[in-house]
Amino acid sequence: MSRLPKGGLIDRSRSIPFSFDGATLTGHPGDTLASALLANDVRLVGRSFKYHRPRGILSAGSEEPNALVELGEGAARLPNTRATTQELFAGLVATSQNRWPSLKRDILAVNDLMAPFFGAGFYYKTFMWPKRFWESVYEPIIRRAAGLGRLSGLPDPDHYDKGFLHCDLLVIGAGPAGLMAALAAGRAGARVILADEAAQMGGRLLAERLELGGSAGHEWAAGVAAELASLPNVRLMPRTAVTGAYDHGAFGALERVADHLAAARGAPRQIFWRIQSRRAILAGGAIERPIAFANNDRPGIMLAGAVRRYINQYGAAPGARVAVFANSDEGARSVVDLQAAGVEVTALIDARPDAKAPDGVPHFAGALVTNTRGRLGLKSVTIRTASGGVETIAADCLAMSGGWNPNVHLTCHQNARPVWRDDIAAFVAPDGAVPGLVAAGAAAGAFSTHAALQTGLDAAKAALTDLGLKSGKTPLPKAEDAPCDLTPLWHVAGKGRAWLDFQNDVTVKDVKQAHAENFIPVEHLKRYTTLGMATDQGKLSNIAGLAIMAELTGRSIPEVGTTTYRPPYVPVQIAALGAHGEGQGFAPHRQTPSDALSRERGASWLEAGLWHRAAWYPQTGESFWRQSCEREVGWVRNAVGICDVTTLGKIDIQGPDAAAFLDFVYTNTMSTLKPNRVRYGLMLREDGTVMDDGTCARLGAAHFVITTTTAAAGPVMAHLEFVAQVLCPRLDVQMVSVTEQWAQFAIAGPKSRELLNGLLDAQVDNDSFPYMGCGPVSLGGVAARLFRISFSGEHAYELAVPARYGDSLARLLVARADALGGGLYGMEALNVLRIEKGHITHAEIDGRYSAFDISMPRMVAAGKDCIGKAMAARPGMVEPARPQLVGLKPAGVVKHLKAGAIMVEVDGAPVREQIKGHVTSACFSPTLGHPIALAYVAGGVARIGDTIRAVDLLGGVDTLCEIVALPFYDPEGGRLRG
Amino acid sequence: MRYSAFQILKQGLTGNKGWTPVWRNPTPKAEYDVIIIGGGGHGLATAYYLAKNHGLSNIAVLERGYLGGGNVGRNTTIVRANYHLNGNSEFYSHSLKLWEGLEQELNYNAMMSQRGVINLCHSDGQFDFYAERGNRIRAQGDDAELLDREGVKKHAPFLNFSNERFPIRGGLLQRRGGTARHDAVAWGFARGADMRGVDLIQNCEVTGIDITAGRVTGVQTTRGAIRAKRVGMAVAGRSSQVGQMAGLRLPIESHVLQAFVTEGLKPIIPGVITFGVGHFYISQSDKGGLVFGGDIDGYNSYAARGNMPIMEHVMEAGMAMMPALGKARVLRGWGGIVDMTMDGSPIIDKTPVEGLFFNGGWNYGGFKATPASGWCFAHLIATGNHSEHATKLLMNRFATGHVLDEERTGAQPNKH
Amino acid sequence: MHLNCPLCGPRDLREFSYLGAARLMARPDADDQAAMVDYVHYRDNPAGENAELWQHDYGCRAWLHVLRNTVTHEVLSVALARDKALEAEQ
Amino acid sequence: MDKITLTARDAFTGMGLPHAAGTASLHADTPPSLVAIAPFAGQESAVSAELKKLGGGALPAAGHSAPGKAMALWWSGHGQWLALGAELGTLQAALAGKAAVVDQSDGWGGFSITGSVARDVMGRLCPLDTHPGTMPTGHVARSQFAHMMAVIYVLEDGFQVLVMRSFLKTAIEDTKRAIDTLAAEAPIRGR
Ligand SMILES: Cc1cc2nc3c(=O)[nH]c(=O)nc-3n(C[C@H](O)[C@H](O)[C@H](O)COP(=O)(O)OP(=O)(O)OC[C@H]3O[C@@H](n4cnc5c(N)ncnc54)[C@H](O)[C@@H]3O)c2cc1C
Ligand SMILES: NC(=O)c1ccc[n+]([C@@H]2O[C@H](COP(=O)([O-])OP(=O)(O)OC[C@H]3O[C@@H](n4cnc5c(N)ncnc54)[C@H](O)[C@@H]3O)[C@@H](O)[C@H]2O)c1
Ligand SMILES: Cc1cc2nc3c(=O)[nH]c(=O)nc-3n(C[C@H](O)[C@H](O)[C@H](O)COP(=O)(O)O)c2cc1C
Ligand SMILES: [Zn+2]
Repeated sequence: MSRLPKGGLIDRSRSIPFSFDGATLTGHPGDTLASALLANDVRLVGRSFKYHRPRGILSAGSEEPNALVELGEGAARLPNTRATTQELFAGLVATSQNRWPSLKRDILAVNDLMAPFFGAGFYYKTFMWPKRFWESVYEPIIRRAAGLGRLSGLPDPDHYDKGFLHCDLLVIGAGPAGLMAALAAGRAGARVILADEAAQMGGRLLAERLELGGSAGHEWAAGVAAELASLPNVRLMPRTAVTGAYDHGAFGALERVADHLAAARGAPRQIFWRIQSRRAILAGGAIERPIAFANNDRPGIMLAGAVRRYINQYGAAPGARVAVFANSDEGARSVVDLQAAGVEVTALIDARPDAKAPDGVPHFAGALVTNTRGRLGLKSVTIRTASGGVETIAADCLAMSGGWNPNVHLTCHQNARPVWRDDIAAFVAPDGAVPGLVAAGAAAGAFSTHAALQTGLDAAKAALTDLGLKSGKTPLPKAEDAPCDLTPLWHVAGKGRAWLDFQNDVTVKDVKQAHAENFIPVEHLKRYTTLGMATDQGKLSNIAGLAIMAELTGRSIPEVGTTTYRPPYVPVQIAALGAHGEGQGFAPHRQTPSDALSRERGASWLEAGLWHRAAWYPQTGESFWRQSCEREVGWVRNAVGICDVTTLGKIDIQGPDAAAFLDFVYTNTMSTLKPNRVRYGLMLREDGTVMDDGTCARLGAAHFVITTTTAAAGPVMAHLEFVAQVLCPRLDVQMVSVTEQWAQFAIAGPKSRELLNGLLDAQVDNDSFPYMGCGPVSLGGVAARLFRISFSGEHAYELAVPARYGDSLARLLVARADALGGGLYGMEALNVLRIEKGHITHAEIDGRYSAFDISMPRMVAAGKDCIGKAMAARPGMVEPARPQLVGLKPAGVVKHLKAGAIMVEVDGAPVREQIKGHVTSACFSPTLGHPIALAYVAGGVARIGDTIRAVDLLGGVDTLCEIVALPFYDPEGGRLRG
Repeated sequence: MRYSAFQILKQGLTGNKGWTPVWRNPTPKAEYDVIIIGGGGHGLATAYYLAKNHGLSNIAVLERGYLGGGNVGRNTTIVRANYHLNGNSEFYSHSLKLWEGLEQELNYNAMMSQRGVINLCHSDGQFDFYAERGNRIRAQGDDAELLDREGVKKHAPFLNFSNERFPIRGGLLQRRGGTARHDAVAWGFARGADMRGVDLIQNCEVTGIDITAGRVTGVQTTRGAIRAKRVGMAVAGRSSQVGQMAGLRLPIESHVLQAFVTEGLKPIIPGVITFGVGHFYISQSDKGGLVFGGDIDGYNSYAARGNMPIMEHVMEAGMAMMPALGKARVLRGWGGIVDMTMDGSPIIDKTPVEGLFFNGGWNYGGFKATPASGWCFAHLIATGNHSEHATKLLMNRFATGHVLDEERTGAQPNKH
Repeated sequence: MHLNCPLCGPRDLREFSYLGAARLMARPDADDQAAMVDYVHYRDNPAGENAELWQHDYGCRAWLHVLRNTVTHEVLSVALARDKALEAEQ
Repeated sequence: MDKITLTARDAFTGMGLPHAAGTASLHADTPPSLVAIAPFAGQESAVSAELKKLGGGALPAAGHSAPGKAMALWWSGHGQWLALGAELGTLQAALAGKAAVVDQSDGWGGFSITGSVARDVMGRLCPLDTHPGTMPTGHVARSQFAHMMAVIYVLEDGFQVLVMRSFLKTAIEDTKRAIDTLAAEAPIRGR
C-alpha cells in the first residue's frame, strides 16, 4: 500500500469502498479517485488516443490528460471522467477506457509499433484508393479506433439545473491570491462570489507545506474561508469551475453540486451558472509543465507539484522510490517534501549546472533525463550527467517540473493573446483583455506566496475603488517570498519519442515533421499534429510545442505565438449547459381555453406557435384521422361546428392616428372601414413579400382590434411596435396584445345563428350582424364580442369572451352544437374547409410570395404608401412568369394529390428546368368528393382550365390535374351571407 | 511529392526525414495576372481551378493570416446539395459532384464522408415543405428521400421518440450528403494550387484596392503594393471591409456563428442530423468529437466569438433531440464571422469596377460550396462570363427582385 | 452581453432581439425605388462602431438605438429609438 | 332563449397550488383586476390627474409602482401601465380620449413565490438581479421568467410574477421544479 502512515487532509477514520476495472478497493473521504488509486498502488489507468500507450496519472487537477475513466454504469455511465478531480464516494465504479480487451492487454497497442507510419497527418496522404473504400472500409476502422470513452446511447438519467447570479466582484480561484482578494472585498461590503473548482478552498496551500502568518497554509485557508462564509455579502462556491469569460462581465461557471455523492437525492448533479459581475479577479494559479524527453509518458512519471499534492493533501505516495527531475527549485522542494513523508528519493536531477544540492539525496546538477524504462510502469530512468556520463537510476516514480504556466485561459477568451515574460519563461495574462477582469497571484506570474497574497489584495483594492467602495484594513500574513529561479528546459534532445501532448500522442518528432512540411504557423502546427486539441486543450503541452517550433525556426517563443484560448476552461457536460432542454422542457407549452374539454373529448394534438391545438376529435368507430376530419367538415357544411381560435393573435389598437397607422401597415385601406365592420387585411414585409394576413375590426372611431395568424402573432406585434416607435413616432397610437385576454371560438355552419341566438342575451340577425359585421354582445351577463367572419366559407361567427369564461363557453357551445347535429372540430377539418374555400395560410404565404402571387393584386391599394409597396413593384416581383396561386383538381383518373408535388406540363419532364410550380396544400374534399389542392403555377391565373401534372417524385405519384379558379366551394359566397 | 500508402511506408522506414514542404513560402512578385484576396476554401479553390481549368499560372492568393484560418477552418463541415431554388440547386448539385472526386483530384485525403444528412421535421407543414424540397432536389438529379417517423427511427434510433417536446414527424434524407475534413480541404486545394505554380502568400493583408479609370490595377497590402490585371475577392466575413476598399456597398451583414466540439467518444452518430425546430445540427468527426452548432448569435460581429444565450440554446436543443448527449462534455466552442446576405444566398459576380470580381455572401453554408465556388469563380475571372452552374448568384438581384430566399425569412439575416 | 435599457437598466442579452442597422429608421421616400432597394438590402456593416436597432422584447418592449463596437462588442450608448427618430425629424 | 350562465375557470385548475418545499412556497396570486393604460401623446399628466381623482396615484416611473386607495399602479413597459384592482368601466370613462384602456384581467395569471429562498428560486428562472439593493420592495420589472415574458413585482417576502395565461402551466411546473430543487440541495449545501 502506498498510503502514507500519516498526514494529508483526508479522513482516515472512515474507509470507503470503490472499484476500478472490477477490483474492489478502498479509500478515504477527502480522496480523489486518483489519490485513492495511487494509495492502492494502481499505476496503469489508461491508454493514449492514437498509439494506445499505457498511461498513468500525470497531474492532480482538471488538466489531467491520461487518467480518464468511465464512471458509473448503464445509462448513468459518464465517459472521460478525470480521476484527478473526481472525489471518491462509497460505491464509486470506475472503468478504464479506449482499450480492448483489457487495460493491460490492449490489442490496438500494435499501433505503437506502427508509429513510424502513423506520424503527423498520415491520414491525409493515403486511404484514397479505391475511391469507394473510404466510407466502407477505412473510415469505419479509423472511427472505431478513435474516440476515448463511450456514451451509453441512453437518455441521461440525472438532473441538472441552470441559474443566474449577480455580484460586484467575482474572484476565480481560492488559493492565497483569491482568498486574500475575496477577504478584502468581503470585509469592504462588496457582493463577492469566490469560486474554486476544487472541493476545498486553498489552492496550492493544500498541496504545499507552507506557513502563512505562523500557521499551516491549509489552516490559514480554512480560517479565511470560515470568515468569508460568515459574511452575508459573500457567496463561497467550491467545486465551481468558471468556464468562460463573455461580454460585459458575464461569466459561465459549472458547479458540481452532487458529483461527489453516491446519490443526488433530487438535487441536481451540476448547475451551470451565468454570473453577471461588475469586476472580476482571476486568481487561478499556474499549471506545471512537463519536460519532453524520450519515453516521458510511462505510468509513474508525474508532475512534481502533483507528487507533492498527493503526498501532502492526500497522504498517498505516487511511488516507493522517487526520482526528481527539474529545472528550478521545485526539484529541491519536492525532495524535501518526499523525505518528510518518509519516501525514498533516489535522485535529484537538476538541469541547472549551478543548482545547489539538498541534503540526503544523490544530486545531479546540470544533468538531464534521456530515457526511461518500464512498459506498464516506470522502472528506471536513464540520465546524462553534466560531464556526459550515462547513469541509470531505479525509480517507480519520476517527479518532473519544467516550470509553471500562469493560468491565463480566461483572460484570453476575448481574442487577446497572453504576453511573454522572459524572467519566468512563461506567458502571463494580457492587461485589460477582458474588460473588468484582472489577474492576480500565480495567474499573473506572481509566483511566491507573498506575491500571490499581495497581488490578490492589490487587485481587490483596485476593484473596490472602481466599485466606489472603501477598502478597510486587511493585513497580509507573513509568507515565503522565494524568487523564481528557473532555466528554461523544454525538451531533452536525443533518440526516441518524447511526448508533448500525452493524450493525442503528439511527440517532438511530429513538431519537427510539421516544420519540415511547412505547417509552421502555430495554428497550422496545432491542426496538423493535433497538438493541444485533446481534453486538456494544451494546458500541459502547448508552450513546449511552441518552444520547439521556435527553436526550429530560429524565432523567439512570443514570435511563434500561442493558439487561441476558447471556452470552456474545463469541459462541461451538455446536460448541464442544456439543462431542462430534455423531455418537454425545450420550450413552454401554451394551452387554449378549451384544453380541458378537448382532452376530455380525446383530441389528437398538434402544435402551432407553442400552442397545443386539437387536430381532430375521434369518435368511436373511427380508426383513421380522415374519418374524424371528414365528419367534422360535414358538421360545419351541414349543421354547425365549434372550433377554438383563441390562438390567433389579437392586437388592440387605439388612438387618434390608429386608422392612419393601419393604412401604413396594411396593403389595403383601413381608414375607410366603418365602425362595427370587419375587413380582411394583408401585411407585407418591407421587401414586398406577404408577411401575414388577418382581419381588422373597427370597434370605434379610434379603436381597432386586428387579428394575426397564430405563428405570426409575436413577429407582427414586434413589427407594429417598430413602425409605431421608430418609423412613425409622430403617430398617436397605442397597442396592447389581447390574445390572451379573450377566448375566441368559431361557430361555423348553416345553423350557427340558430345556435348563437340560443345563447346571446339579445338576438342577432342579418341586419344587426351582417357578413363582416362586428360588435359587442352579452351572454349570461358577460360582455362579449361577436364578429361575423368566416374561414370555412359558411355562415359563421367568432365569439370572444374574457378568457376565464373560455372553458365554460366552449362547453356550452359544444353542447348546443351537439344538439344541432354538429360539434367540435379541429385543425384538420379547419384545413380542409379553408382549402375548399381557397383561403391561404402560411403554407401559401410562406415568406416568398407577393400579393400578386397569391392573386390578390387588388389588395394593394393605390394612392397610398404602405410597408413593402415599393419593393413589391420590382420587375422580378411582378413578371408574368411568377407563380400564381390557383386550384387543382384531378383530371382523368382520380389519384392522390400531395402537398410538395412539383408542377410539370403534360408533355414535360420532371426536371428542374421545367418545373412550373408546386402544390402548397392538398386534401380530399369530402364536400366535393375528390382530392383538391392549392398550387402555385407559373402564370397560373391565365391558365384556368388547362391541364398540368402534379408530380411527387418522392412518393412516385404523377397526377394529371385541371387548373381551376378559386374557391372550389361556393364561389358566389352565398353561404357566407345567408 | 505524390502522396500514397507507398510514400508513407518509404518515409516511415527512413525516419520520416524526407517529407517536403506542402507548399512554398514565396515572396510576393511585383505583378500577377490574377490576385485572389483571401486564402480560405473559396480563394484557394479558385486559384486551383484558374490554374487547372484555365491554364493560368501567374496567380497569387493573398491571405491576411494563415491559410485556411477563416471559416473554412472552423465550420461544422456539412456537405449537401439539398437546395430549393433555381440558382442554388444547380450550383450545389455541381459542388457535390466535385466533392465526390475531390481526393483523387487533389491527391489529398479530404475525408469526404457520404454518410448522409437528415433534416428532421416536426409538423405537417414542415413535412410538406420538405416534400417540395425533396421533389425539387430529385428534379435536379440529386438524391432525396422523405422518411416518415418510422423511417427516422430506423436511421437514428437514439433520438428522442418518447415524451418529445416536438415530436418527430419525419425527415428529409440525402444519402450523398455528409461531412469532410475541413482543414484538409483548404490544405488540399492549397497544395494543388502551389504545385501548379500559384503563389500562396500568408500574413499578407490587403489594405487597399488600386483602381484607375474604373479598372482595377492592383492592391495595397501589409507586404507592399502588388499590381494585378484582375482581382478576385473571396474574403467571406470580411467582404464588406474589402468591398469598401473598392467603393462597394454590399447586401451583407457580418455575424458570429458559434460551433462546438465534445471530447472524443466512440462512434455514436451516423452522418449528419439536423433538428429544424431547435436550429441544431450534429455530426461526429473521425476523431470521435461530436461537432455541432445552431443559429448565429444574431447581432453584427467581427469578434469570432459568441455569447452564452445562443450556446445554451444549442445545448438545450441537443438535449431535446438526443438526451443521450447529456453525458458528453463540451471541449471547446468557437466562433466564425459569417457573411450573411439579405436573402441568404451567395454572390459570384462581376463588380462595377472592371477586372474586380466578387465572391461572397456564403452565410453559414459555404463550406459545401467550396469546390463549385472555386470552379465558377475561376470561370468568371478567366472568361468574363458566368459559369453555367452559377448564372443567378448575381449582385443586382436585390434591385431586380430576383432574390433567392431559401429560408423565406426576408431581408433580415438573423432570421435566416 | 448586457445592454443598458434606458427604461429598465442593464439587462441580459437574452431579453433583447436584434433587427439590424439603425439606418432602418430612415425610411426613404417610397417613390425612390433605388433608395428603397438600398434601404432594405444594403448595409455599411462596419468593423467598429455600429449604430443598430434592438428591441427589449422580453422587457419593456421599447425599440432601442444602440451604438456598439462590432469588434470588441463594447456598448457605447443606448437610447430609445423613438427619441432618436423624433430628434432626426428636427 | 333559455337562461345561461358562464362560470369562470380558475387559471390554476389542476396545477397543484399552493406548493411548498424547503423554505419556499408558491401560491396563485392573480390581481383581482388588471387594466392596461397606455396614454396617448402628451396625456400622461392628464391621465395621472384622473387616476388620482379615482383614488390611485400618479403614473409611476419606469421600474416603479404606486400604491393607492382604490387601485395600485404598476409601470409595465414602454408607455404602458397596469392598474390593479380598478374597475374597467370607471377607468375607461375617466380616461376616454386620454389613454387606451384595455382589460387584461384574463390576459395574465399571477403567482407569488415567497420564503427565505425566494430570491434563489428567482435566480434559477430569471436573469434579473433581484438583490434588494437593485430591486427593493415595490419595484416592478419586465423580464424573462422561464423563457416567458413576465411582469415581476417585488413583495416584502418574495416576488409576484405575472405571465400570460396560456403559459401558466409551464410557468408553474418550472417554478415548482426550482423550489423542489433548492429544497433538495439544502442538505448538500449544509443549510
Ligand atoms: C461555425 C461555422 C459553422 C459552419 N458550418 C458550415 C457547414 O456545416 N456547412 C457549410 O457548408 N458551411 C458552413 N459554414 C460556412 C462556411 O464555413 C463558409 O461559408 C465558407 O468557409 C466561406 O468561404 P471561405 O472558405 O472562402 O471563407 P474563409 O475561410 O473565411 O476565407 C476568407 C479568407 O479571407 C481572408 N481575408 C479576409 N480579409 C482579408 C484581407 N483584407 N486580405 C487578405 N485576406 C483576407 C481571411 O483571413 C480568410 O482566411 C460554417 C461557418 C461557421 C463560422
Ligand atoms: N514556486 C513556484 O514556482 C510557484 C509557481 C506557481 C505557484 N506557486 C505557488 O502557488 C501559489 C499561488 O497562489 P495562487 O493563489 O495564485 O494560486 P493557487 O494555485 O494556489 O490557486 C489557484 C486556484 O484556482 C483554482 N482555479 C483555477 N482555474 C479556475 C477556474 N477557471 N475556475 C475556478 N477555479 C479555478 C484552482 O482550483 C486553485 O485552487 C502560491 O502558494 C505559490 O507559492 C509557486
Ligand atoms: C470539425 C471540427 C472538429 C474539431 N475538433 C476539435 C478537437 O477535437 N479538439 C479541439 O481542441 N478543437 C477542435 N476543433 C476546434 C478548433 O480547435 C478551433 O477551435 C476551430 O477550428 C476555430 O479556430 P480558433 O479557435 O483557433 O479560432 C474542431 C473544429 C472543427 C471545425
Ligand atoms: Zn427595457
